[in-house]
Amino acid sequence: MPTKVITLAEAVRRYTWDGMQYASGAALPVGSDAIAFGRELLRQKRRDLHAVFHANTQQLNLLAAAGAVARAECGFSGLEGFGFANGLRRAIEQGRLVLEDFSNLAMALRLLGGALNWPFVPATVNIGSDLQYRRAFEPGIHPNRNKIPAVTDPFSGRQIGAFSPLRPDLAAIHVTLADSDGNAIMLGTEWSRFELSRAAKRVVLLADALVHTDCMRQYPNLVRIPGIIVEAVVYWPFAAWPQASPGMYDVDEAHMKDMNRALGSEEGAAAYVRDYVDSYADLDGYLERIGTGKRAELSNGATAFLLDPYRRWLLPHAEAQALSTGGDA
Amino acid sequence: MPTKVITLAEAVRRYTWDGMQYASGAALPVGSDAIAFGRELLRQKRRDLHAVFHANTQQLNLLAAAGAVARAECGFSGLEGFGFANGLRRAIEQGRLVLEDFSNLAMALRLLGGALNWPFVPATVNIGSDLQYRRAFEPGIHPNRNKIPAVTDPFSGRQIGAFSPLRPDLAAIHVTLADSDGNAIMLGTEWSRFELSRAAKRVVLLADALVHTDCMRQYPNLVRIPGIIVEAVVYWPFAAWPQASPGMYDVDEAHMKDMNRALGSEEGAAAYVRDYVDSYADLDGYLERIGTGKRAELSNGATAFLLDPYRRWLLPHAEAQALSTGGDA
Amino acid sequence: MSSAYSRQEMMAIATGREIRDGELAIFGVGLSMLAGYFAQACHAPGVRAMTEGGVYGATPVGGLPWGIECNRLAVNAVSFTSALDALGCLVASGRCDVGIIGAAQVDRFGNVNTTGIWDGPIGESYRPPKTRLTGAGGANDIACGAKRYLIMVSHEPKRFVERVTYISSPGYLDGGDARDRVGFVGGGPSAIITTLGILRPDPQTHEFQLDAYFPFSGVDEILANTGWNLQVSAGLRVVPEPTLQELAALRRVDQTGMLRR
Amino acid sequence: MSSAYSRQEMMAIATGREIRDGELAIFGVGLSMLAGYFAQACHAPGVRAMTEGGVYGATPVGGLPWGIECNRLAVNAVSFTSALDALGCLVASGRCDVGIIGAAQVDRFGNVNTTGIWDGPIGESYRPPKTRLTGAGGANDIACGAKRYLIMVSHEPKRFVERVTYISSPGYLDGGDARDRVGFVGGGPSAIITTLGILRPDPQTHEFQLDAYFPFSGVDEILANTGWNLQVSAGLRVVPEPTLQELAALRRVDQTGMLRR
Repeated sequence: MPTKVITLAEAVRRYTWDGMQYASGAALPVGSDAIAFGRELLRQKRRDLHAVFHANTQQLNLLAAAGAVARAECGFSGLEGFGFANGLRRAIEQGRLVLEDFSNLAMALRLLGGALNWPFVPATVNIGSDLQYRRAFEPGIHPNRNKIPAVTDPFSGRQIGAFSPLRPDLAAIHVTLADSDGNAIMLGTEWSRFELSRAAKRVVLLADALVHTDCMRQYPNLVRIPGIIVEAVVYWPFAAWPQASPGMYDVDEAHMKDMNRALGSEEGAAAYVRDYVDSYADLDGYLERIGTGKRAELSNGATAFLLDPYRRWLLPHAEAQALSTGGDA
Repeated sequence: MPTKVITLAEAVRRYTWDGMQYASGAALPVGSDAIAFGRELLRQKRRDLHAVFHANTQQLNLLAAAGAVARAECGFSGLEGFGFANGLRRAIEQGRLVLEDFSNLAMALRLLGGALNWPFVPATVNIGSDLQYRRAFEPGIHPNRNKIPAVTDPFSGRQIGAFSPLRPDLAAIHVTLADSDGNAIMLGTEWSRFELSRAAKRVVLLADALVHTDCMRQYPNLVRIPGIIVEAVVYWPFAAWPQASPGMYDVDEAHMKDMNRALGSEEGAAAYVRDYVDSYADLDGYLERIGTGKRAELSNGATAFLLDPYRRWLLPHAEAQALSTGGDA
Repeated sequence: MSSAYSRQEMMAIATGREIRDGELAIFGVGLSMLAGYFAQACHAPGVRAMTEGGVYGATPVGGLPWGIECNRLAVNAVSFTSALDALGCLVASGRCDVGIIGAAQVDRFGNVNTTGIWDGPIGESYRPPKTRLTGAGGANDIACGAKRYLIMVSHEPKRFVERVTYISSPGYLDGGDARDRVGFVGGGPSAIITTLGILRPDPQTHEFQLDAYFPFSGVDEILANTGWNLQVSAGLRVVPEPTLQELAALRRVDQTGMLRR
Repeated sequence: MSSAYSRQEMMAIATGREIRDGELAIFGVGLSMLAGYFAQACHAPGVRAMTEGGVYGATPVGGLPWGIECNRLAVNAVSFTSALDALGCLVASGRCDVGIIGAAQVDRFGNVNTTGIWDGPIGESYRPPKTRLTGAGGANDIACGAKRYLIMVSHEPKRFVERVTYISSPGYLDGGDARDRVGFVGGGPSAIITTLGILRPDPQTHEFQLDAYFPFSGVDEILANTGWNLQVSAGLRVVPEPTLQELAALRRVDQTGMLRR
């Protein structure tokens, strides 16, 4: 079977374009976000993106700060314990980015609706609040009846709401482990990665590590994203950094704070892009940028035991890198 | 924390009653069916049950053959490679049991709708066929418009169908491994056990083996049924027998065939109940009934490797039995 | 030239030939699974096979699985999910390229009955069938959602009827644009493959016509075994008999010889 | 008698006291999680705690988690599922007994704004806020679905407003039976716990009234810090100050001292 492993640069070249509906983000702002894909989007100067993020992450914060996102939809737009997302809020407040608000459940349900190809999804949340009545993508109408329109339950006759399903052009999804055919294991909450992987027209995985397929045959119940729905796999250790990947590495608290501070201003954002987006030539350069000591420290966290059952199947770094096709790193 | 482990007899005494809506069955007719619970329902003479089974199993086949089920809803009513379900079909053909037909996806969606407490579930399958137009529970109306009524998509204006959600009084669910707090791991397809565990008003687990909670903390992503939604755990090795439990035991082909043949007649069903339902006094008696040699043979199947990662946490038989509270076995 | 083969084997091979490499395909238990895994073993190694239990990447081991969750499939799967995933996200969504279903009765518009056999029409008031069958299972979901699907059925007059008593899985309903009017995402049945030949729908009327017969059968035998006035396609052809390679592949899959009984 | 404690600690303890043993409870990040896990550590060991990521059975280790999926929670969870499960099957379904949410603004009917701060009313045409906040997150789902929920908020005039500019999470909307008319399965906010006291809704009008003040605050201070004409309950009481046991439990949970800053 041919390998689906390609380089990050090739994945962005092949599967993204200006103006596309791009879905990513993952298990909340501090974990399992495929932000490395977002960095590469900036390196390749993609712009005018319509971002679909279940919740904001440092990726959306960065893409918004760098001016690559025109429209976004998400449920939560902060950074949890790290405060407000300065890059995203700056873009919204300046009117450079239009954010459509939903709740976190609404986003999961809209992805489920896309996965099932339903025309609409029953809504018993978000109704009766300004999430229903205010529509940033159609600001002139108030109260808006098109964002979450009413639908009548044919059994009781009473009205509830209807969510529009999401079917993004591409989902870049962070996973802990993948094999070369795209079978993937996530450690930590799925958040909505299962639904997203079925809703998106195309799926690219960013895996912290590659494993032999024997690992998947030993743990088929953990393989919540099967290779048959995956377009490509990118091997990219610390793909979620500075965010966490349970079992793999902890959140880089200092970088989270520094990054968010930087993204709060135009100059800071430019400096961040210069230093942490455009500054490396390839994967090894990226890993050097994080730093050997920092990587060792982050990998030594209290959740490291979660990875233990799978360590015997991990492909060594050189072997995993050699699987990549598609030219440069 | 107090243990949730109780005896099978106590679980049936505590959580079941005549005429209740009882959900069980699991991963298709040949695997992971909590049939041991159904045997105990017969031992305690429960009757007039409204059975909700995603697909028929030997459990429904047995309950129907023994006259304990008045109404049933399911997607598939056969026994796959083992042919027609003789006990169920006999009860239907004789008019003793009214079966409402849906498809397999419809049953999963109806359970999802119950789990989410939606008033209805969008239906893009089952519509346009006699699954929609014929309603066994309301036979006088044709074409029936109440079983899967039309609902209008507020976005496009076109009509689809609406399924009624399911919220059974009790779900008896087969799992491979459980801890004493009801955290559970299923090996093999979930089929719809995830949705069922959230849709049912109460959940009782039948576990082939008990494990220490450390197993769950090592594999939290495998714990698809958390203890917080589980009422009770029953320790019952070979709980799905003669059906299979991936990793634990293979299907008992000879017994599957003999059982189904027996259930095809009144006398055969009575003999089966005498020999395999009323014949044992407790768990050890049940296991003896299967036979030591047969159990060893079935446990030695090609999927046994699936259990390997969890063996170190398995509680020995005597220890697991000792956890049960609630009087007799 | 090939060695002796059974009618069931010809049917399985003819069905398997309809499946193309790389397709996302769903197989049921029994004949359907044999045909599908034959295709994978023979000419479509990259077929992305699943069963409705959400079993992915598995190849049956030790004989034909007893069910879609049988340990013979669980033994080497790369992923187990759920019915909602397989039948919902991958099939009813319109994403699955091809499915294979069986039938107790099939009619001129490809509608399938697997629910029951009644003594005459059901009538206005629903009543239990004289002979209860297996119900719709996942076949209805495949029939509604798959881009196309194949119906495998033994060619007997009692099975090929003018109109099925009960539509368990929709084909083209009343023919013409009847199927479109319901709004299914799936395209409908592309072929009925029998123990005697292959029927395909007319693109406009959606009535099934005889498209091809097997080397051992013929038009007369097929017409005599069809309960409606079967039209014969202008392009009628004979299906090439199984090659030795095909038979070898099929028999590797059909290890327990189910198709040779 | 107890040792010195901060206003934030009193707020967290007062919130935690609202949670009963055995309840199914959902906690957000930050203050909400501290209050919830304090209850578990103190008087409600059997609380069935979850976060909206579908993280079950976890107790934070090494300090307050940075998020609901932080490794500080992942380290000892017994189950990880998904947002759809936690917020959908367990909260929006009406199954969850109690949730805790925060607020940037809250009004007399318990409606919460966490979306943005505008310079005046938004007007007929939607426009971005002057200060963008975190959005609704899972709070809207908790507000719609949980049997009851608690609002934790710092008691300042700018936060306690007559009417929130934007309803991110519905309280009792316009009061009276307005909430019932939407048909939410959840019962609405049962208390607003602040840095100065506790407000509870009138059973009929659903307007929040001052129910209790903290040992270090008083009615005057609370009225001065409330942006609407706050009514005082006939049964006004003073909240008992934290016991030494409560403070010890809270500080075990709040290992990194977030509430003491």
